[in-house]
Amino acid sequence: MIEYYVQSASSFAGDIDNLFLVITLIIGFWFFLVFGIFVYLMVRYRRKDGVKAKYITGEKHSETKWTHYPHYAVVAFDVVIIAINILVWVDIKQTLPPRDNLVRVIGQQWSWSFIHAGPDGELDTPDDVATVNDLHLKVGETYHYELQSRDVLHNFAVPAFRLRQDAVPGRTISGWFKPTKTGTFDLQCAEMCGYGHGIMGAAVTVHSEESFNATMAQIQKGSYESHYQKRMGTKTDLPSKTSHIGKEDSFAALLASIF
Amino acid sequence: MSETHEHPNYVKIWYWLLVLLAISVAGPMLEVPALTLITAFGIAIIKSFLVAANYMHLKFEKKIIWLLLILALCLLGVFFFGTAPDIMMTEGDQWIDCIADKSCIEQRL
Amino acid sequence: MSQEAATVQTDIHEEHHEELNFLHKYILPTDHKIIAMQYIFTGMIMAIIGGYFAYAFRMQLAFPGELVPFYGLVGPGEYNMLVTNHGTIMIFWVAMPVLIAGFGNYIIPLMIGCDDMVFPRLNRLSYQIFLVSALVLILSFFVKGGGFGGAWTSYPPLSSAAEYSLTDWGSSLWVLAVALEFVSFLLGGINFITTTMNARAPGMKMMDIPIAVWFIVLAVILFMASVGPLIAGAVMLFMDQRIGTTFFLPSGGGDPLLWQHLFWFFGHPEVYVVLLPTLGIVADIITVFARKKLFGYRTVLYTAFATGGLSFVVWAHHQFIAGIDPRMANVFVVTTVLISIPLAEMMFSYIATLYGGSIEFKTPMLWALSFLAAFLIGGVTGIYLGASALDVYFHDSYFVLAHFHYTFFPITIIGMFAAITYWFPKMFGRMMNETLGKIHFWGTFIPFNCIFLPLFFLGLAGQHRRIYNYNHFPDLATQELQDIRVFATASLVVMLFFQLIFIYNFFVSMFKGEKAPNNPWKANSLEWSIPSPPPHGNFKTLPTVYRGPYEYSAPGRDLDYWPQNEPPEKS
Amino acid sequence: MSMRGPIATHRSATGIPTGRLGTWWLLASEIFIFGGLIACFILFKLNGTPGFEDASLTSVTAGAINTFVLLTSSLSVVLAHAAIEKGDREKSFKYIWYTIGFGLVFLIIKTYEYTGKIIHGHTITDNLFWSFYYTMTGLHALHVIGGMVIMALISFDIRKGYNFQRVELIGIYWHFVDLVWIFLFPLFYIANF
Repeated sequence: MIEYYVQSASSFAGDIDNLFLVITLIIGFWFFLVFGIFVYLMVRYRRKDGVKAKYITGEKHSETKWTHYPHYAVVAFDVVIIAINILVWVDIKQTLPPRDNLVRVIGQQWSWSFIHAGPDGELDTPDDVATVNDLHLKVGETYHYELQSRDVLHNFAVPAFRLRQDAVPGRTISGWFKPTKTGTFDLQCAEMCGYGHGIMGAAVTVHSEESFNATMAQIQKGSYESHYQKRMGTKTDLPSKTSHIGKEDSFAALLASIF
Repeated sequence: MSETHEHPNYVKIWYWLLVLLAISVAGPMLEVPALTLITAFGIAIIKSFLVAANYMHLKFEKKIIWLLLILALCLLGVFFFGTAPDIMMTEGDQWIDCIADKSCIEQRL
Repeated sequence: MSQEAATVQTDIHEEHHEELNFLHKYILPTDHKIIAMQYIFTGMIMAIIGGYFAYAFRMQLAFPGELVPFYGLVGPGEYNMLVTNHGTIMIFWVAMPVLIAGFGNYIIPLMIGCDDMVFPRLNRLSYQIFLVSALVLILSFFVKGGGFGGAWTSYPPLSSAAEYSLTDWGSSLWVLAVALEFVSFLLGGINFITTTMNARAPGMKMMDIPIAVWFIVLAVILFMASVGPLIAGAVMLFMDQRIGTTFFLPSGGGDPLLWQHLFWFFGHPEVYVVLLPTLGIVADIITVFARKKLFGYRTVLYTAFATGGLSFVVWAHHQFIAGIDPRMANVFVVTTVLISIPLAEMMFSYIATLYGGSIEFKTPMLWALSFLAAFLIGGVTGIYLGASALDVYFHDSYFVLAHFHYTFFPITIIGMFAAITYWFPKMFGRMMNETLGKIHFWGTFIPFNCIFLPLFFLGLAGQHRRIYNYNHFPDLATQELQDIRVFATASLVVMLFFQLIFIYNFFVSMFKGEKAPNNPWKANSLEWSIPSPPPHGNFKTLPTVYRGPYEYSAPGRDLDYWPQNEPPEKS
Repeated sequence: MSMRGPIATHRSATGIPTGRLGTWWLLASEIFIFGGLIACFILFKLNGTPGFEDASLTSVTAGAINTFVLLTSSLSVVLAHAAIEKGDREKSFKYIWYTIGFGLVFLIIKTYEYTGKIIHGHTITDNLFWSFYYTMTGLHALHVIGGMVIMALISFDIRKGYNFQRVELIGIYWHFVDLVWIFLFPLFYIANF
């Protein structure tokens, strides 16, 4: 279901989508069961003249079994959910698989800085490549990230990777992801960070091997036009565009005309 | 207001409290940290128990008040131990506290 | 309490309750009913402010960058201030005063059969502190820099330093208002608990207390037990802001995560603090209108205890990806998912109560049943968010937002309307108009679903919260998603429009409605045994209780209800 | 005993007088406020946050004298309660004012300590230890002042002959303030390792 809206571009995106599906099936079953009984009871036992309600205390075993047995089933389903969830969680957040590459992500009010480790795969060496609001990744490599913040809390969120992690000032938080699809994805700040929270986005570009190397070389020469700017540049007319959308929409137009 | 109960000897309790105070002040002079911990906090607990039981008449109070106070302390314990793994360490699973660790101060720019 | 003592006290009681002048009756009352009205009306005024804020920022989301009619331009700072204060107001200044303080004050003494709260002047003081806190909050919108915009969770360092939040006095006044509000409810809470523990009518055993009273008291106990650390935290945050300490600033050795723990240690039980009163009120209403005994009184009560207890050990599920130790998350997943066990059992009991009933769909019953339906959706979607791995995707997304609005909207708004329509005859001595009530019900419930169901899908699309304009995120600035936003906003406007009907119905019924009898709904609990509205001092002779509150359709009786204070026939 | 206020106040289904029950609930909520602060303090202390070694700069003597003063005031307020139970209004009045006196001594020593620290540059913003020190002892001092004011008000009621039960209530509150100090004393003064 998530995939319908957002493509899944990392190795663990599928796991999360599957977990979502499992939980949807379980709670969907319960929801429709309970809701069906609820509606049935409301219709079946509506007031009729001359029919007196039953007197049921709900304290006897013959009566309580109607709430207890489903309740045991709930426990069983809970165990399933917890078990699958913990498996996925341990894989995503609790363990760090061996890395192929490294990137440092620094949030600040209100932009993202990225320090790519460069060919040697180590940070704080001369071959590091720093960019702003533009993260470049190589497809199929396991990345570790070091997440930091310079001022307030931020959140490093890439929906296509199914990835979210808070950046906390004063701490370095590490984690991993492995892009599996080339393309450009949104990076959003998903933790309230003040006035400019609504503009604190960045672009994540997943390259093939050659394209990645070419881009890195371009950035180091300084001849690279920031992908983020390019992308946002085409969208600068967006505010007027969406307001245009609003006016075309007949219902919204009706609304607007009321006021 | 007054259920009739024997009063504890308030002055005697006070003497005990003063003795305990003297021990807790003298404790650190031995300069054994482990012992200081016991004389400082162990005695604070004994003192508070003495005051609560005798002066606050908890001795004669209904069980429900005990329950209330113990529950309060238990919940504080829950809070403490739930929070401790994040605040009390310089290094956790997948994170490093830059300030206490001092290792990544330069990186913090 | 012995019978003699009761009569002696009744004598004193009668000479004591003379007519009071206007000032003492309405401005400085000690009567719990007047204080309850004060709370409810203050809460409703704050609800209007909160709803107005919701209107303003929803319009901005639907038509970004355009002038919002009746508001003006919503810029990024303005937007943050609106969402922050919408959340704060709706939880602290609407849900709590109306449901706990307002209806708690009104029904606790009436339902347990005594003449007032045990500390009437403390009760008045707590309302006055509450009023001051509301005024301080409103003042904070107008100081230089504007109101606080750091989300209702007010995570530091954003909230603790003016250089980050850009709202110097706005954030301080916000913290001050919240802290005052906590103090007010602590004092009020002591009053509620002590009243229920000590001042019950003779004969009323623990298991004869109506569920509504039980749950309000449980809620207050949860509140008292959880809010202490946050009051300490609020003091620390205020000092960070104004004096320059560094409790939550890493530059001085503090830790921003500490605030999150302090906040959510309170914040999660707080959900149950506002949930329980509504669940209690709903239990009373469905038994009355289904003419049924509550299915498993004890089960319902014990599941509430279990939920309350568990709510203290789940707080970190709000922080799964906030930088806490990932190993701790596993513990909190287990406890969080466990909460579904008592709550599911409770829901089953509520639904089982309908079985074999004789359900009459009066307005209060419609509200109560719609609460169950809506809360069911809110409850099951909570399972997604309790699972830490899914939280990696859903944290701070519209899925979370839709989920908690599916819990908080039923709790606060639907619960409030259920309670108002149910006790209106008792409070004002007149009936509300049933037709208008039903129009208002459908005009609120359907748009409510139209607002929040689509937001689940926005959440699935990865739309994150607290963004004033999604045009800066290309993946989210698509026509498809924009249509959903417009639809939700349109539904909100429709819903707000229908509230005018309620306001009209409320005030017209208050003065011109049909006169209400003592017991219009044929209910059992003690408040229906006295005139509507109850006189000062409530009961002419204080009642004695002979049975539980839910003896409807008892076999062998002609009447299908059996008031708690009706003496058993001598056989 | 006078019968003022609503009947509800004079009922007692639990067997505990209403005023006392209310006081206990108040103290339970206070436990969370002070307990929360103490928990935060311990968390930072065990984390080895820089600045916490300053605990050695606080004066153990002043702290010990203050503990002594508060313990003694606890004794005098409990004696006031014992006196009023026997109906001795004058004696109770006297003991209440002794307690207020001890409270005043406590505050004077506290002021002296604060002044000394501030002169040496250890202000509230110096580091986290001092922030906690001033916040917690300050909050405690506010409770002491509040208790003294209430006690003064109660003492005159006592002399006029009503609201005797309030001596016990303010006593319980005062002991709680004492208890908090019993824990603050080792935290800030003794445990400097």
